[in-house]
Amino acid sequence: MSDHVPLLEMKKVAKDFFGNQVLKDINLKLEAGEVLGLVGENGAGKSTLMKILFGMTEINETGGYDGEVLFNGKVLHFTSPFDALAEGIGMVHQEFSLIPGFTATENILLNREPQKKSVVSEVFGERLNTLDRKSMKQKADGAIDKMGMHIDGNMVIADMPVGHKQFTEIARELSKEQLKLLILDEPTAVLTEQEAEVLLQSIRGMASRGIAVIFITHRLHEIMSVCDKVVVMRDGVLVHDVAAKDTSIPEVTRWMVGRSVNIDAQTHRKPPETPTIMSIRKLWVDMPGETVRNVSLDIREGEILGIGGLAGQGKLGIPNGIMGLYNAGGQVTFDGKEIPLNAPRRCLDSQLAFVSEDRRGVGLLLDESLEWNIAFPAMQIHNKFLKNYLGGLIKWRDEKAIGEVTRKYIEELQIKCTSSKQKAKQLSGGNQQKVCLAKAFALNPKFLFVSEPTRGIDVGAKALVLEALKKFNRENGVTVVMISSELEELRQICDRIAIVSGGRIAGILPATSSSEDFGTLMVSKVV
Amino acid sequence: MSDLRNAGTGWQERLVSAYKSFGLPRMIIAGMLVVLLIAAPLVGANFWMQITNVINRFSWNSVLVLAMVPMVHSGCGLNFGLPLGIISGLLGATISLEMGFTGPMSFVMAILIATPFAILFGIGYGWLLNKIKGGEMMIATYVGFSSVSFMCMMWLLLPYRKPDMVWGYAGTGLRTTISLEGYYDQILAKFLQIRIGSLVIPTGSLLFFAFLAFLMWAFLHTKTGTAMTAVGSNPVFAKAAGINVDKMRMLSVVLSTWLAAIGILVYQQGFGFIQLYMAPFNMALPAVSAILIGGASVNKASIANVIIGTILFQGIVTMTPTVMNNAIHMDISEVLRMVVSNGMILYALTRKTEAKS
Amino acid sequence: MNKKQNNASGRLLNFLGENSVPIMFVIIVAICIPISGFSPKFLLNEIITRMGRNVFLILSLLIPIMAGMGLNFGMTLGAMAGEIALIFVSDWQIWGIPGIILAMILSIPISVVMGIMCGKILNASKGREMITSYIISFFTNGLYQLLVLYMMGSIIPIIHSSIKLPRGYGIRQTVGLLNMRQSLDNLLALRIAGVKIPVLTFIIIALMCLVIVWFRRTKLGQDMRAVGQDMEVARDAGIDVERTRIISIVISTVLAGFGMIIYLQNMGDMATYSAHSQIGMFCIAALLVGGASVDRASIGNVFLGVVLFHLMFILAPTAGAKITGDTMIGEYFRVFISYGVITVALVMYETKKRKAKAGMGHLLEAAQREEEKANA
Amino acid sequence: MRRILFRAGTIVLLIAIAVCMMIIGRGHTIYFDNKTLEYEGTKYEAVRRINVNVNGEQVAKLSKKERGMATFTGQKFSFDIEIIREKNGPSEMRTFNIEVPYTMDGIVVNLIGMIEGLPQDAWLKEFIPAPVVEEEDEEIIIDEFDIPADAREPGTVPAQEPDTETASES
Repeated sequence: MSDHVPLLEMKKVAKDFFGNQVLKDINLKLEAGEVLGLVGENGAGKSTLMKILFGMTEINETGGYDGEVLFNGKVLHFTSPFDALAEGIGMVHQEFSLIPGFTATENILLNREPQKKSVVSEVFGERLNTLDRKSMKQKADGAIDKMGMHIDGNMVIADMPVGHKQFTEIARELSKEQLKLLILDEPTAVLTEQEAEVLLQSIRGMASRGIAVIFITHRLHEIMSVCDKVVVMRDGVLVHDVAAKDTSIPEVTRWMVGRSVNIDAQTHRKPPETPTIMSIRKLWVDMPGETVRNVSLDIREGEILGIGGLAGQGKLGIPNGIMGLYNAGGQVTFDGKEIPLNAPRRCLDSQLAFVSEDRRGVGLLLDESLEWNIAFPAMQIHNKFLKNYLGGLIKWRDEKAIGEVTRKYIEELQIKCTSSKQKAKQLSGGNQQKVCLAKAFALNPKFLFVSEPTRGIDVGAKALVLEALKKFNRENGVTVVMISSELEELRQICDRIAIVSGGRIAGILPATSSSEDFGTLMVSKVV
Repeated sequence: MSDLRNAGTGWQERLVSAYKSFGLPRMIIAGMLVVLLIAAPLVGANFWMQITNVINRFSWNSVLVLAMVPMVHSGCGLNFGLPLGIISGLLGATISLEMGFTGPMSFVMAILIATPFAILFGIGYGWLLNKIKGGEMMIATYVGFSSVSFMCMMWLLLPYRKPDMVWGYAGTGLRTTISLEGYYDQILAKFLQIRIGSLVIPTGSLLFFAFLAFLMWAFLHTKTGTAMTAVGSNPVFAKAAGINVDKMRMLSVVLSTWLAAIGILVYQQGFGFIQLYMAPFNMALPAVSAILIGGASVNKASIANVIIGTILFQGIVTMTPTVMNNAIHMDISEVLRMVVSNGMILYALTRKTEAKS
Repeated sequence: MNKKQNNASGRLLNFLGENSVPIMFVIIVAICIPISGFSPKFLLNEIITRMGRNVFLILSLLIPIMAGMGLNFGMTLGAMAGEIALIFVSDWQIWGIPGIILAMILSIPISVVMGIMCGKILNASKGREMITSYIISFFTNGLYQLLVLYMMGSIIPIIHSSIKLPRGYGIRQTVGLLNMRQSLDNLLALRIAGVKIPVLTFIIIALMCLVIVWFRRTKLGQDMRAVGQDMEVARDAGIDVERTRIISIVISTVLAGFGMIIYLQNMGDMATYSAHSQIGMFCIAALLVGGASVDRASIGNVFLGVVLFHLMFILAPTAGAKITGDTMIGEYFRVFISYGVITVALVMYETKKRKAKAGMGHLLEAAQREEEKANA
Repeated sequence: MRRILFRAGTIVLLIAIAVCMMIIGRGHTIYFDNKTLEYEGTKYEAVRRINVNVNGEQVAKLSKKERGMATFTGQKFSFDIEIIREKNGPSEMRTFNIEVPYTMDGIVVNLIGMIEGLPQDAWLKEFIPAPVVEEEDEEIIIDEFDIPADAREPGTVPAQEPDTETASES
């Protein structure tokens, strides 16, 4: 046993991004021909672990990792994914990496095309070799056969259904002869049920050919049906590593979300039994990657409602759709009046406010001062911080009032900055988030959507942001809907939590419900 | 990381960052102008005459450069479609003359008549630019070109009849250049003109520019102006804050077009002639490079950029021929101007700007 | 979607929509031919001459389009390289076909250097290649004039005073190429019913077309197509995106240099300071008239474009004069059309790009309605 | 290594072609004189008429004191002349081969000297064009945009497209 070398072995792997520990003490073994199911919530560290294994450049750029990764008994030092590919590690990413105007064959063999030499290439280099279309077709067909799912090699990617694109990606990895380990990152997310079944079969096929597979998915039943062992990660730690046959879906779910911290019932008030302030009916939102399908939801006045769920399931689409940032349809009534969709101004006029998850893209004017950032929406919507001349004909910016309100919020939210005139892009993530909150608070809204308020900020700032939200809700009676991928965070401050799965509301539970209940809902309708 | 940066923004760092934002090419150009100024008396050119020339050229061109500001602010990029505004100005000028106005009145009427054209063209142009967000600059260039060549036909076909404007032999079709003597030649420049020796200051023109620049500055301080800047800085932010992005962009395009129309009229009163047909072609690039030389980028521009840029650019353009000719008897000024102005635009285009969609 | 495509009228509409520019030109030309009163023989002669003259230049635009860099307004750089080479050749008094071949060889290093410069700048301004390449052409024009107007004859030896300015340095406004005028076109030329066919030029063009077809099948051509469609994916697959883009510009510049030499040998003399300034615009307009777009162009587009665009060019002044009584109207009209067609093509390209980005909200809505029906 | 060799080969080949072209493409103008010639004290009279043929094509018919012209490329030039000494008299055919120095753009040959078989320096001279007195520098317009006022196709000077012009006038 001692001289047996596993295909892949990780020893005490750890990784931090600028002091933010995202992986701790990961130990893992994988044999050739084994299928490993990797599960965990978003942010549990799965993707970072895979990035380390695949040699993604961002790992190196952020200071590398600790511990050792051994492949075939050799310690790995990848500087780029190409090194990983050369060693025989392949990865199918969640986002397609395909050339839309190329056929499946061309994509499968992208930059690895069989070539024929010619006189010209002797002079100008190998890149003037002509492509050997015939053997390209053979190779591609071979890879497609290996996969077990038939796709048309001559079909252009742009004309393919999504599932076939996914299979093209897989075939590309399989066409690499040296392939020993294949990482599949949520490959079934875009597949129909039948296609997913085919994929599972082909995973079994690969395993029987001696290829090890790491299979990342949220669909636990898939894990159970295809994997030899299940590895569960949570908060950057590998919590369980068991054989698939020795466990069950409920147990895995519990491991995934279950934290020992039990929510203290005392800190939680009783959910207010107030009348509905906003009712959403049959909402659909076309937000790429966060599609919302047929959501109906009632929000009570003065409560803090949490919306949770796994990434890509559509929880972010709900506020973005209602606030008019993405194309949406359906019915939203607020305070007895219907709110037109796709019209941000009308929402803001009805005293709704939104703190976007995309701080840099949507939330801030990075090149402008904090004053502008905080005062801008209030100025535009409520004509605040303006001096009127000529009977309101000229609305002059009141720099003094803007400065005052900015300093007020800087103090209140403890925004670290040199002055209220500092540019927003110079602040750290946490402080930028506070500026976004201040911007929303300055609008004096009746109703506030906060989307991923703690994403990418440090622990201290996190607590402050959550506290500020809670205070805003309690003191001003503002209804708050908070969307977050971190269940614990939702459970801390929310009254009720709605879980979105597959673009739909899977269920609404009081914040005091158990982690397993939430976990079950999260994976219930995953698409 | 950024906290660190926040903590220590000493004056040295500010100096360095000021230098960095100023950029090497601008340093070179400013340096060149200083050298020219020093060299001018040495090679026997009249220093004050040179200064007069520079001020004069500044007064002709500054409004055209100012016309760049609104579109840069709203994120439409550099207005390569300036000729469209110039055409509105030309229409105003020729119609005012055709209607028989003379003296100062002809200038006022030219502005008044040019305005509706500028607004109309601006709306059309703005509508088009809203349909093709992201590709503004290239399309603006070609909208400018197409409109100029279209107007070439119109100058021939429109029923102008005034004898001093049309071709003598045919009796129809406007001349390529129309003298403004007796109309608004030097109308602003002569107003409150100051003469000290060989230094002549066209006070009226400068005041007129100052007035427009003030209006621009004031506009940018109003609610609408603020919204326009926000649209340029981050259109998604503006949308989320309830701003009608398309409307703001449209407004900026109309403003830009109108300023271009006024700009060409101011240019004409200094130059003394109306230039028609292919002349507007030459107008966009110098204005674009002037504002860039002044420190603007593809998405940021201020009044100060306009003033500094116009002085630097026109300084180089007016001083190099005399200085070069006197010094080395080889007039490479035209070539130098092409290299400098286009090089500046290239420099600005290759700067990375925040990716926005 | 499928239903719509199978629908015959839908397909027709699609066809009309995609080829609206060439169809418009066919109509313009069809109206102008009877008005102008030109004989078919004259028109045929003109078209064949202009084809021989222009096609090679336009072919040089195809490769950057393939690499996703849009219309290469920087082809002017190649034209300048060709002109510099021709100035030397005509100063050295190398005549005829040897002169043309020598000029082509001389233009290669100049084109390559300029192409690398242009490619590097374009790599620094991804996403706005066209406006940048457009400005590069102006910028390089300044450098060209510095070289030709000031350095030639003073620093770079120029022997013959016939091409030198009287002041002793700088090249004259026009350089006569009488000794190589149409020597390419006249060799093997055929006359069929009074129509002169420059067979050799056409053979060269045909060879070039074959080279382009072959090039598409090479690894480099494949890489260029990949880079053109998605730079990120290409980079992930290990293709050196920057280098590939530079190569595409270099090839285009070299070909444009050859094209310019072919063009000028046909013209028989060279306007030193203006021959190149408009050539990019006319070539691009012709290509677009042939039905190409910013991201897609074929050899067929080139030929169709040359025929239609130049027919319009020949016909417009006369037809304009017949209609309005003023020759200048037609002259301006064809300039307007050239700019107009580029504007229209750019607008169509940008709107298409935006449309492609726009989501599929209606599909979601439809799916939801289906679902409700199923539930009801 | 192999590739470097091939590349070097290609460059050498291109240079070789270029050099070749420079030699075979070098253009010269040759002027034929039928003029009386004095050489070392002897006077050689011009003849009544000389016809000059190059490659079987007549390029000049020279009476006394006349000068004809032909152009050719390369360094070797051969031509035939037909000498007619008297009206309606018999004609005499001669073929000449001359070599022209590379550096000379144009040469003048005195046919009489050649016919008489004099040494080369007697009948071959470099042609030096009379310096043309030119008016002041021509204006070089290097405007940035350079749209010609009449907006023709670049470089298309009207004179070169007579057909278009005449047609448009008719």
